[in-house]
Formats: sequence, structure tokens, C-alpha cells
Amino acid sequence: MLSPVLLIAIPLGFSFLAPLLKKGAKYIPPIAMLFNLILSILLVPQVMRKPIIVLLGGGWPPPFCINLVASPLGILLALLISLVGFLVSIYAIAYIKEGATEKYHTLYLLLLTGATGIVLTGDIFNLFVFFEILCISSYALVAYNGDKHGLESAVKYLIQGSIGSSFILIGIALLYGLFGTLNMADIANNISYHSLQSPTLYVALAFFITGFGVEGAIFPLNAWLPDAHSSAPSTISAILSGIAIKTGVYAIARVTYTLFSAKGFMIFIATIGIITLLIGEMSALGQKKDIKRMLAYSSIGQIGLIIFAFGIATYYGIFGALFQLVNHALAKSLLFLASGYMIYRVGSKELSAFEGLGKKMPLSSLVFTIGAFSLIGLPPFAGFMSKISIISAGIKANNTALFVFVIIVLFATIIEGCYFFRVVQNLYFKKSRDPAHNCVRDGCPTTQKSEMPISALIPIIILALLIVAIGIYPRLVTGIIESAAIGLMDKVGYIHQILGIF
Amino acid sequence: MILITILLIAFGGAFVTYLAGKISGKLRNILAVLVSLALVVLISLIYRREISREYYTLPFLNLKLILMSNPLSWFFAIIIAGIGLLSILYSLEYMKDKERLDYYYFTLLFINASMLGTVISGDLLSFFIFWEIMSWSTYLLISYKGGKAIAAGLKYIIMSIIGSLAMLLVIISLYSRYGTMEISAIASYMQTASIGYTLFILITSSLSFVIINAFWPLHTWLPDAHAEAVSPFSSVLSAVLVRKGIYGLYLFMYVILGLNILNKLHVGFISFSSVLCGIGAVTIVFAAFTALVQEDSKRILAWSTVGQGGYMLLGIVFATASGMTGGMFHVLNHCIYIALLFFVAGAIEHRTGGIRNINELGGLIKRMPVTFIAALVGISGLIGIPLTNGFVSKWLIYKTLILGNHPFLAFAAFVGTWGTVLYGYKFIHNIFLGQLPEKYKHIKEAPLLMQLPMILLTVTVILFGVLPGIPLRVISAIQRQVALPPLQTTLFGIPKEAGELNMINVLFAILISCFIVWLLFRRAAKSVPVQQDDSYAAGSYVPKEKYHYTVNFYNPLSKMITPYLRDVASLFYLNIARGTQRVCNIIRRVYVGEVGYYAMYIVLFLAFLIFIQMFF
Amino acid sequence: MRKIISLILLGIVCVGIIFALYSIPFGKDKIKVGKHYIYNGIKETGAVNIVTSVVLNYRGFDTLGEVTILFIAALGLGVVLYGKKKKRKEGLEPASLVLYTGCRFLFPLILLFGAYIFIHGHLTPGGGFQGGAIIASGFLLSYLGCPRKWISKERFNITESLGGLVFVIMGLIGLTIGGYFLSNFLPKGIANTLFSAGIIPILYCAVGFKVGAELAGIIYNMIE
Amino acid sequence: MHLAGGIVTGIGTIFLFLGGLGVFRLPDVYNRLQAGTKCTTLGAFLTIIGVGIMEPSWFWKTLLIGIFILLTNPISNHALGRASCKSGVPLCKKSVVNKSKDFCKGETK
Amino acid sequence: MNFLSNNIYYIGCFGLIFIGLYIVLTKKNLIKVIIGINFIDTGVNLFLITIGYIRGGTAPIFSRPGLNPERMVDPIPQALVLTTIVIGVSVLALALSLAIRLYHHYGTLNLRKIRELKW
Amino acid sequence: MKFKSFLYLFILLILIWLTLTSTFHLQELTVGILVSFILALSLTENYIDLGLPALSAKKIMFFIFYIVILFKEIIMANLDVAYRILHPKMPIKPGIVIIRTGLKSDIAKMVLANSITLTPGTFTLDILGDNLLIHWINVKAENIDEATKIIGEKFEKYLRVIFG
Amino acid sequence: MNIFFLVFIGLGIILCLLRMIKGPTTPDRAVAVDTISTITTALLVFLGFIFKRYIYLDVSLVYAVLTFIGVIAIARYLEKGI
Ligand code: NA
Ligand code: NA
Repeated sequence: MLSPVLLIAIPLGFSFLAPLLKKGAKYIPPIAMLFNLILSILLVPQVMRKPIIVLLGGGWPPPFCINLVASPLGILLALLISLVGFLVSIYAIAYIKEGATEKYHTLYLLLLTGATGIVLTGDIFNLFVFFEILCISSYALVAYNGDKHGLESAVKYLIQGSIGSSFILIGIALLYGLFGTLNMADIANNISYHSLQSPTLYVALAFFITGFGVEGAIFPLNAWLPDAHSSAPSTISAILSGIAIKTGVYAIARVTYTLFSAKGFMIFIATIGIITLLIGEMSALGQKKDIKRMLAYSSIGQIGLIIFAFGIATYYGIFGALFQLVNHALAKSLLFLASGYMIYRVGSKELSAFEGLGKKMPLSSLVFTIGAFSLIGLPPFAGFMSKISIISAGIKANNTALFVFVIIVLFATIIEGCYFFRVVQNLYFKKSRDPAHNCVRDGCPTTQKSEMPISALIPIIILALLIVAIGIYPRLVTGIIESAAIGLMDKVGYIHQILGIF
Repeated sequence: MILITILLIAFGGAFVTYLAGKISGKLRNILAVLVSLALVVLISLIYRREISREYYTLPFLNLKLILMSNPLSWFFAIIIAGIGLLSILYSLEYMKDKERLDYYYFTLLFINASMLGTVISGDLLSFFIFWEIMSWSTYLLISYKGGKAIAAGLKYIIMSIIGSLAMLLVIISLYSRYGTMEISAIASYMQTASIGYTLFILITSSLSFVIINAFWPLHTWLPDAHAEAVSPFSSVLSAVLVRKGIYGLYLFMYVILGLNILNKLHVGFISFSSVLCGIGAVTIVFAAFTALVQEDSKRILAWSTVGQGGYMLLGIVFATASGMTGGMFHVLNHCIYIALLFFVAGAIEHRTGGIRNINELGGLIKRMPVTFIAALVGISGLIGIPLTNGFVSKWLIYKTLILGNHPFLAFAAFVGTWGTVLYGYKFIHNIFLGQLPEKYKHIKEAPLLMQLPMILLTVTVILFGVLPGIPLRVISAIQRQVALPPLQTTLFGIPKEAGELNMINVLFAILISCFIVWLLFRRAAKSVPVQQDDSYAAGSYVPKEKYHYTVNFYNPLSKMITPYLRDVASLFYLNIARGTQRVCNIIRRVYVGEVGYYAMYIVLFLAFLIFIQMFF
Repeated sequence: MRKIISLILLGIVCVGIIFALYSIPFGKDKIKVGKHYIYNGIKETGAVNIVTSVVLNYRGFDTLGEVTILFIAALGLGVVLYGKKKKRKEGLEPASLVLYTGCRFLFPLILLFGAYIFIHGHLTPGGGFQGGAIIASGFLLSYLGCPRKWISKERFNITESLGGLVFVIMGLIGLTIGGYFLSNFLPKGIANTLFSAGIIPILYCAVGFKVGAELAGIIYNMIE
Repeated sequence: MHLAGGIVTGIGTIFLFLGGLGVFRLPDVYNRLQAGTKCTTLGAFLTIIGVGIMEPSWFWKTLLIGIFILLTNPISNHALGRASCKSGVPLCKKSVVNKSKDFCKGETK
Repeated sequence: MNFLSNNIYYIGCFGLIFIGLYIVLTKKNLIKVIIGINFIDTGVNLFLITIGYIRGGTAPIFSRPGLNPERMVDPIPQALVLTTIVIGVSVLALALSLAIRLYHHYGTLNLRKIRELKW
Repeated sequence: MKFKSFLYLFILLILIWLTLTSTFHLQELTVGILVSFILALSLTENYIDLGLPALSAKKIMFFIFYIVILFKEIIMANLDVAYRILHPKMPIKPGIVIIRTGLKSDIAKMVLANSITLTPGTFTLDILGDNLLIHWINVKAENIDEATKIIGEKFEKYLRVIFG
Repeated sequence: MNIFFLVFIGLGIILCLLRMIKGPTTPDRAVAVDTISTITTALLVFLGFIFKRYIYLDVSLVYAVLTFIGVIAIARYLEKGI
């Protein structure tokens, strides 16, 4: 009875249950995500053999009802979502103290459910619905703190996100008008018969990329991201950065690879990725005031890197992209979580306020450093493995433009190094200022040590250990990433597996 | 098995030491020493044993991670392990009252481990991985002291990232072309590569090695980093870490490409080697005279590290037996005496409470005689006075330059040596000779645990100066490994056939002349020390605090050369950094904060996508 | 300036749309999957309203998502408006007697109508969402006419949670019995009678309650 | 039957039209409300009942809708009228008397 | 004229969408922008319905025997629109509540003044 | 009182359900009764203080009679309005007057107000206590008593019986 | 026949629309909206008749309910009751 549909149904059920539990609501997300984690781990061996197609609603064969596709890619991402979601939710138990806490936890769980749905569904409209679940809950959660910045960013995010979703919907409508079906495999099948010259397809593709690009934070569409990431509660920043924007990237990849198989278009995607990378990293370097904003810009950069890798359009490129995706999800959520309590303790988001924290919060500082190093791509952390696989994919592609892009990636890595080492030196090598200086809240450090509570510490330490473990023993994840990459490349296989059920 | 054991002990030892530190400081110190000692012993065990073994396959690129040992790696490995042990020993006392010692020992051991890793890697990927670990762990220790060290560390890590990325580009490019990263396999493939590609590989990879070895004009990180690091680590940094550059150059030029190809790489007069020679020469001269005008003891040594690198480069680019041997031997020698000198500087720092400005010191010879002797021997080695190890290697390099008919390079090398003499003397004089400042009247000799490594190194300087054959034998093995003509050596030097050098003869000559001089001095009248305590200026007593001791040494010379020594490179990088910052700040303005514009971006993107698809 | 740029950009998009619409002629019969539903819908699901069979059976998963989205909006509103100063606005005009009486009189009737709409979702163009909306607007009316007679928020919360749970549990029962999530495991009955279409009316009732409670909660939150 | 229904519907639609015309033509909001309420209520009622007469099986439902309109229209229009009054929309110039001020003060002689 | 009569529905839908986009792009009042978003939503919903429409079609409900299935419009877009409407309502509610709170903080709804988050 | 309200509501709901479904099909009936019962049970308090009259034959008779009168008045009203609208000169003489009512229960007042709204030339703007504010399209009398007589009396006499 | 009815209804709606555009006060527009909604309810019933679909009656009833409440909301807003 290990149906992948439970990955969505159970969290949904739990989140409907949560408001009834009042104070107990905060334990609901960890439980649900733990369930998902276990289930997706159990599913891994099955999907490696053959993707599981789940029919819903009466079990009519595709394209006559919505179906889920538990492909290696989907399960990989579901696994990632549940893992990060689980850890972040544990962190949140202690971290989220003020405000409508039970609503927070419910929304949080729903956000993750939306993300899981996105990566598992095989129906384009269903994808849209889950997308909205994710987006709307993140609009609300970004505003959770209720301060002016949170609200401002939430409004801006909402406006941009709504435009994006409308575009997606227009794209869906165009495709539906053309093919009369919403099943992705069926559409893909139709498109492969259809001549690619049809302007409808191109326009639909443009709408899709723009729409998903807003959530996926590709360059000119990502203006919501720094605002939202910097003013949301840190747990939500972690999830947005670690999970939410990944789903946008996933959707872009799905649409371009599976739906349209727009091979000729991929170099363009790579270009967008590179531009995003550069803009993100450079903005991060320029941002010295607000550490979360800096991390957010860095996320933009990383997303750029992932999209670039997808744009390489070879097996190796996709492999690198997925690997980087995993790494970034772990590392960036780690960074946001670690910075969460640090900000809370020093009472300021300014970079200079972090001076000397290495002494007061040694473990948090240590894991922060590990995350930062992983993102820069230093061995022996996961980021190194992913970065070299992207670079080698770029060079292997044997394309001058891509080679130039690889050089730019290296350049961006230097910038990454600059700003991350800036933080690390603040943590460890600068003398801390007068402790009373930045203190605006209770619970500020009056004593020498003020490490975060244990329930917050455990998840980030687990994340750090995972990063190191993957860095040292990449086989932990490469197996499923390989299958996922193969699966994403294999459009014909996808169509056959789903439409061949008849 | 032994190689992986070495690595496990090195890395695991670092972690265990760290954890032990949480229990007790004593235990940690003992462990640290034991780990370094074990490494020295293990590495000594594999002397002359060529091992190559595949340990691990990276699943996704199907890359094999290979460990190997050969004379080249053994040579560097033993240096690393040896200096590592000594610096740990030295640290026991030096670091006693410092804070965050667990961290310190951990990083130091970790750096040593990663350096060991780089030299025993048998494939480029593991080489690169260890290289990167080495880079960032070094950063962590450079910045350890805080204050100025922070900027130094940042400068270091950024330049080192640039270097590593260049190397990464090379490695991945090689991999994507040949599908392997095994050094030996790549070496065989590269024999058939096109000139352009070879040049690309060579130049790009050299970038990283030039940076790490601090050759002009990419040296700017080094003086700051060496000066600001804690002294035991400065010695590791200066003695071992920067020489990874020489190792890398050697690896790429001779192990991977080989002489045949190198010789082909020239356009008209300019060849790859000649460019490197130029760099080496400029580095030597520039660094020597910059060192001359420094007032900071560790900074002098740092610049000397830069300068001596030039000699090594000059040595190894000429693939003659003597040049190569000289270069390699100089690596070893420099490592020994510079470590010694940093220990000396550290000892003084330790006793004087952190004084590094040599103008504030003087006359310490009476208070710290052992340190003085160590310094004297070290400086002699640095200058290349016979009977010290520096003499032999420099002699070989000069010989190569002269015999190879490179007058300009030889001239540069000599000029560099003159500069070395000057700043070497300045170092000795300003610290140990002259007047002892009042406040250091009761200063004590360096503690025993700090003396021990100094004494060991002092002895080694002399030992290798008198018996150069010991290390030269290893170096010859390296030559043979890459099919270069080895230099024939004897225990005391070089046999006749190869251009005789017999240090025993030199030793006797010198001993005899010393004896004669001593006899002469015995005959002369004894000099009477004059009290200088009472000084009067314009008839009034000058309090002791106002005394001027030895300041502004070489003042005229300094004034003359300083204008030429403006660190153009450093300024250039500074400007680049500032420019980048500015550009970044401008780019950030894309996010104007007004949601109308953001919506505009979205529509713009859509319109753009539609537009290009319509028309392309 | 901004207006001009906007117009240019929109113009380009518009051209793209025009080209795109060329292959989608208006009013032509281009139904593909939908045809299957029209011809087999009654047979397969038992609901004469094909839209309902699509909403709750063929695309029932969408509807679960949709319910969730409304749920999210309700929660989100609670989050956003949390801790807002609840200063009762002074000088609020009380409703006139006509309205006050009329609202009290009509309120139960509107609720009944809402119930009718979602109970007959599989037979008429109604459904849970429409019915829920009507129920919520009944509450709105009740608020507008007699603000003091407002029902406690607690009950809304419980109702919406239960509605959602019923949906999910029905889905899971479907998974256990029918093998597919949300599969129609109850007998399909005779077309065009109230007790037909298996679980669809049950789901629609759940949806109706949930939507009603949620929208009412949203209204409550907005107004308070 | 069909004819009767048709006639009823026809009358209804004419009243609907008149309602629109009244709303358009009359001078101030109160007069418009008068027209709007009366004509559209009856018009809608008749139209709907007329349909019910034409299709007898629909009669009960149309009756329900009709009654609903009959019941709600005065209420909603009353609310609008009260709102206009409260928000101080002035009477047109033709008006002869305005006692709303007295009413609000509660002075009713 | 024929073109117009054939495409008047499309023109209507996309007219709404473009008007909405134009509002979002150029207006500075948050409430207006939210209205603009609603315009877009409505336009898209109508477009979906339009796509599923066939000339002379009727609702796909077999409420009495003898209805011709050939003349029934596509049920799928109708189901989809149900969903998108709900989504639109949810977003609208959230947007309005955010606007209320934002006004509370900034004392204005002018988006050109609500820009503390930038760069 | 409570039971009366419940009964009223229950019957009303059942009637509405029946008209909505327009069938006596068993399933529909069952569900209808069930739903009505639940609703009536839980919403009775809405009807308690409405002031619903006791059910008696006389009252029902009067009610029907009232409806007839009302319809007549409504049609009159519409013709009147039609006349005024269509007349090119628009013969109106609007004004706002106050009238008084003797009715006590809420529902009676509401019915009265609605009736006034629907009948010729008058429109209820507000109710406060016993007074009604009336917009009169063709003011015939300005003082309260006269206005009450003209506008309200014709309904009130029936309503007094029905709701009395 | 039906066409005439539709024309009447349409004219009614258009006249109200004109009033809605003209204003001049907000209550004027609200009145126009209300009138339109009532006319539309009737129109929906009539359209149901034209298309011969009984089920469309439900639509018009829903419409009537919703617009009724909508208008009341507007009215309450105008008199500052919410
Ligand atoms: Na009306
Ligand atoms: Na109405």
C-alpha cells in the first residue's frame, strides 16, 4: 500500500487536522514530514527500477484522469522536500514563538505539500494547482512576522506571483486549446507529432517559462526573492530558498524537456541561467547590510547556476543541475536556519553585528561555515562535487559559448568566495562588539555563550553532516540523481510509460 | 595500504586532537605531537618505495581517486611532515596562553594533512580536492589572530580561489578530453595534444601555482599572510605551503608534459620557460629590495620567501641536471632555514610580548644567545654562505645560469643575493646586535620547547650544508622519475664529472682559515666594552627611554629604491576589487523596490521571449 | 514614459497572442478528452452533471487542491491579520430595522439554498463551491444585518477542518477499496436521482461545508 | 398557456425596460430608487412567472425566484435608500419637503 | 467584420488581460493593482471557458433525456475555471488583507512610497 | 415561543425545499426533511424575536387578502411610475416625509416598510421606533398624521390583524 | 417574440449602465447596479427558457441571492455600517 499518493494525501490530511489541535499543531509538520521522508526513502528502490504511475480518481487510464508520476526525479525531489521540510519543522518548534503559531505550522505543511505535489504530478493543470498551493501559502508565510517589511515583501511577492500564475494559466489554456488534453505525457506526445514551428507552441512555451520563472527566480523575474527571503521568518526563508524556488526550476525543466523538448532553445536557457548567476552573485557581494538579503541574492546566483546546468542539455548537465539543486537545498536552508537564531541573538541583520559570534555560538557558526563552504564549492563538501559536475558538463558539451559560460561560472565562484568568507571572518576572527551594543530584545547575549536551543541545533547539525557526508561519499545521492537525469532526458520513455498503461 | 593509513592518521588525527582538546589541553598537545610524529615515521618508512593504488571511484564522473608515492611526492611529503612536527613542537610553548587552541591545533594538523594529500595524490581530481581543502583550511589559520590578519586572510583566500578555479578548469578540461584524471594516463595522452591546447593547459594551471608560490605579480597575498599568521604557522606557510607551487609546476611541466613538449612551446624567442624565467628574475630582485625596506621582522622573512621562490623557479625551468637539482634542493633548503627564521622571529615575539618591529629591538644577543645562533645560521643559509645548505643549492643555480649562458638572469640572481645579504644583516643587527633597550634588560631566552626545533633546524642547515649528498640523492631520484638527467652526487657534494663541489674540502678550508683568524685575534689586544648608559645631549641627561638605538638602517638606500618598489600589483588588485564592488553595487540597483517595475520586468521578459521566438 | 514602454511591451505580447490564437479557432469542436467524459461520464461516475464528474472524479485531485487553496487563504488571512488592533470602530451605523429583520428572516433560507446547491451538485449546475459560497454569503448577510449575532470563529475552524478531513479520508478509503485515491467506491445508483454518483455527493457536501466555513471565516477576518 | 405566459413575460420585460428608463431619467437618487424598485420588482416577477407559465413544470421554481425577488428587492433598495440618506445625497431641486433631519434627531412632533 | 465576429470573445478575454496588465504596470495605488490582477484573472478564466466553447453548445449536464452530447461544450475548462476562480478569490482575499495591514504600517497605499525593501 | 419559531422555520424550509426540488421523490424528501430539521433546529433563535404571529385561519385569510391588496397596489404603483417616467415633463413633486406606525413586531414593521416601498410613489428610507421616513414622489401632505393616513393606513389595518 | 423581450431587457440594462457610468453620486451607481442585477436575474430565467434548460433556473436563483447580498454590502458600506 506504499502509494506515492500518500506523500500528498497524508500531509494534506494532517494539515486539515492541525487547526483542531491548537497547541499541538507544531508537532504536526514534523510528523507528517517524517512520514513522507520514510515513505519516499522506501519508494526509492522501487522507482529506480521503474517509475510508478499513480492513477487518481477512479483509475481511468491517462489522459482521462489526473495521474501522479513517481519518477526518480519526482521521488528525489520529494525526498529532498520531506528531508529539508522535516528538519526545518523541527527547528521551527522552538523558533516560532509569536503570532498565529498553529496557522504558521499548518501553512508550512501545506507549502511543502504543494511542493511535493508539483514534483509528483503528471498533469499540467494539477501542477498549476499545486503551484498555487505553494505560492499562496508562501505569500502568507512571508508576511508572518507582521512587520512592515514582511508585509511589503509579501504584497510584492503576491503581485509578481499572481502575474506569473496567470501566465502559466494562459500557457495551459493555449496548449489545451491546441490538444484538448492536460496530461503532460499526452501533450508531449502531441507536440512530438506536431510541427514545432507552430507559433502557439512557442508562445505557450514563452508563457510557461515566464510564469514558472517567477517562482523559479530566473533573472529579471526574481525581484520578489530578495525581499521575501530577507523579511520572512528564517525558517520560511530556508524553505523558500531550499524548496520553493527549486520547484519553479523543476517546472521549467519539466516543461522544456518533457513537454516541449525544446533542444534548440536550451542554449537560451543556459544564457538566462548565466545572467541570473552573475547578477545574483554580484548583488550578493554588494549587499553588506543585511545578511539574509545577501543569502537571498546568493540563492539567485545558485539558481542561475542550476538553470545554466539544465541549459547545457546533456545528461551530464542535468546531472550536475540536480546535484547542485540537492546541494543548494541543503546548504542554503542550513545557512538561513543558522542565521535565524544568530540574528535573533544579536538583534540585527547587519553583517557587522555578527562579529565574534563564533565564540558565543560556536556550533551555529561552525555549521554556517560548512554551509558557506559547500556553496562556494570547496571540498570535501557536497558543493564541490556538484560544482565540478556542472563544470565538467559545460566543458564536455564542446561548445564555445558553454565554455565561456563555464569561465563565468568560475568567476562567479570567486565572487561567492568573497562574500562568504567575509561572513566567516566576521564570525570567527573579529572581536565581538560590546554585547549591549546591538541588544534590542530580551534573550540577547549577556553571558558569554548563547547557543541556540537544542531542538534548533539538531536539524542544522544534521544538515551539515549531510553536506559533509555527500561531499565525502557522493554515492549517497548520485544513484538516484543519475536515474533522475536519465529520466528527464528520456522524453519518449516518459510518454510510453504513462500512455502505455491502456 | 600505508598511503591511506597516512591520510587517515593525518585527517583523523586532526579531528581526534580537536575532540581531545575538549577534554583536556594536555591530552590534545600530546596527541598533536604523536600524530605529527607518526606521520614523519610513516613517511620515512616509504622512502624509495613507489606505490600507486586506487582507493575510491567517484560514482558520477567515474573518476578514480588514486594515491601514489614516488620520489617527488616522498620528497615533499617528508618536508611537510618534518616541518609539521617541528611547528607543532614549537607551538606547544608558543601558543600556550593563546585562546582557541583546539581550533589552532586542529587547523594546523588539518592543513598538514591536506598538504600531504596533495603530494600523494595520483590523480588530478584528488590533487585538486586536497589542494582546495588546503586552501580553505589555511585561510582559517591565517586569519586566526584577528585584527590585521583578517584582511590578509581574505586577500589570501580570494587569490587562492582564483588559482584553484584556474586549476579546476584545467583539470576538467583534461578530463573531458581524455576521460581520465590519472596523472600517468594524462601524461601519455598529452604527448599528442596540440600546441595550443598544451599551452592553454600549462598557462592556466601555472596561474594557480604562480599564485600559491607568490611569484610576482601575483605575490600580494603572501607578505600580509605570513606576517599576520602566528609564527609556528608562518613557518609552515613559508616553508611548505607556498612551495606547493613549485610542486605543481614541476608536476605539470615535467611529469605531465615532459621535456619534449616543453621544448616545442615557443613562439620565436618567447617560450614558456623564458616567461617563467622572467617572472623568477623579477621576483627575486623585487622581493629582495622590498624586504630591505621592511621594518617588521616577519615581513622581512615573508618577502624573502617571495624572493627565494624566484631562485627555485630559475632552477627548475632549466631542465638541466644541475638546474633542476638546484631548484629542488633550494626548495628543501629554503624550507629549513625559513622555518628556522620564523621560529626565531616567533621566539622574539614571544619573549618581547609581540614586538615585530625590529627597530624597537636590539642587543638581544646577550639575553637570547641560542636564538641568536639559530638566527645567524638561518640567515647564513638564506644568504648562501658556504657550509650552509643554501650555498649548495644557490651554487647549483648560479652554475646553471652561467653555464646556460643566461647573463641577465644570473645578474638578477646576484643582485637578489646582494639584497639578501643586506636585509639578512639588517635582520641580525637590528634584533641581536646594537644596544639592548632598557625594557628588555631582563628578558629570558626562549623556552626549551621552542629552542628544540630551532636547534634541530640549525643543525640541519649545517648538516645539509656540509653533507648535501643526503638530500641530493633523493632529488636525483626525482629526476630519474621524470626521465631527466640526474645529477650525480656524492655524500659531500657533486663528483668531478658533474662539476665538482665537495663540501668537505670547503669545510676544511674554512676551518683552517678560522683557526688562522682566531690565532691572529688572540694576538691582538682585547677590546674593552664601554658603558653607554650615561648619555648627555647639550649638557643634559637623556633618559634611557629616549635613547635611539638602531633605526633607519640603510636609510639612504631605502630612500633611493622605495619609489621603485611601490607595489603596483597590489594597487592594481585593490582597484579591481574596488571596481568590482562598485559594479556590484550598481547591479544591485536593478531591484529598485517598486513593484510596478518588477511587473514590467516580467512582461518584458515575456515580450522578449516571444519576440526572439517570432524572429529566430 | 512608463506608459509608453508598457504599451510597447504589451503590444509585442499581443502580437504573439494573435499568432498563437491562429491555431485555436473559436467555437470549433476541438474537444478531445472532454468528449470521453461527455460520452462515458454517466456510465463511469453516475453523475449526470459532467462538470461535476470531472471536478470530483476525473479531476478530483485538483479539487482537493482547490479546497486546500481556500483553506490556505483562510489560514493566511488569520496569519496576516493576527494581532491587528481590534478597536471596535465607534459610530458604526446600526442596520435599519428592515434590514435587521429581513436578514434574520432570510438567513436560514439562504443556508438551505446553499445546502440544496451542494447536495444537488451532481444533478444541477451547482456544487460544493457554489453552495459554499452561498452559505458564506448567508453569513455575510447575517453580519451585515445583525452584526452582533455572529457565530463564533471556532465552529468555522472545526467545520473547515472536518470538511477537509472528510475529503482526504474519502480519498484514502477509495485508495484502500478501489485501489485508486478518490476512486468512487460507493454504488453509482440510478442517474438523475439524488442518491447516485457514489461518493460525489458526499465529497460535494464536505466541500460545501468547508468552503462555506472558510469563506465565512475569511469574511469574518476581513471585517473584524 | 404558452400565450398567457408570453404575455405575462412581455409585460414583465416592458416593466424591466421602464425600470431601466426610470433609473436613467429621473432626477435624483431617491426618485431613481422609486422607479428602480417598483418597476424592476414587478417586471422581474412577471417575467419569471411568465416563464413558469410557459413551462408549467418549471412553475414552482420560478415562483420561488419571483417571491425571492419580491421579498429581497424592497429590502435591498431600502438599504440603498437609507445609505443615500445617511451619506447625505441631496434631494433634487423639484423637491418640496425634507424631513429627514427631524427624523434623525428624533423630533417627530 | 467576419474576423471580429469570429474572435470577439478572444478579443474580450485578452482585452481584459491586457487592461489588467496595463493597470499593474502603470498604476501606483495598491488597490488598483489588485484590481488589475483581478482583471487578469477574470480574463484568463474567460479565455479558458472560451476555448472549451463550441458554437451553439449547451451545458454538459444530462438533466433530462434526449440531450445531444455532440452539442455539449467541453466540461474540462468549466471544471478548471471553478478551480481558478477559487484561486483568484483566495489570492484576492489575501491581497486585500495584506493591503489593510500595509496601510496600517505605512499610512499609504502608494506603491511608489512603499519601497523600503530594495537593493 | 421557541417551538413556534421552530415550527415556522421548519415549515418554511420544507416548503422552500419542495419548491426548489419540485418533486416528491422519496430521496429528495428525506434529505429535505433532514436538512430542514437540522437547520431549523440550529437556527431557531433567528426567528424567536421576529414577532411571528400565531398561526390561525383568520390570520392566514387576512394574509392572503393582504397579498391581493398588495398586488393591486404594486401594479398601480408600476403604472404610476410608468406614467411619470414616460411623461416627457416628468410630473413629479418629490419630498421626504415622516409617518407613524402602530405595529409592534419587527416582522410586521418590515412587511409594512416593504409594502410601502413597493406601492405607488412611496419609498421607505428608514425606520426608527414607530416612525418611518418616507420618500414620496408626489407629496400630498407634509404633516405626519396626514401622511400616515395616506401612505400607511391601507396596509396597517390588515397587518394589525395578521401580526396583532 | 423572444427577441423583443430580449431587446426590452437589454435596453433596460443599457440604460442602467449609462446611469452607472454617469453617476453622479456613488449611491446613484449603486442603484444602477442593483437595478441591473434584478433585471439580469429575470434575464437569466428567460434565457433558461430560451435554451430549454430547467437547470439554468438554479443559476438565476444563485445570482439573485448573491447580488442581493452584494447590494446590501454596498449599501452598508455607503452608510458606514461596516
Ligand atoms: Na430592485
Ligand atoms: Na436585487
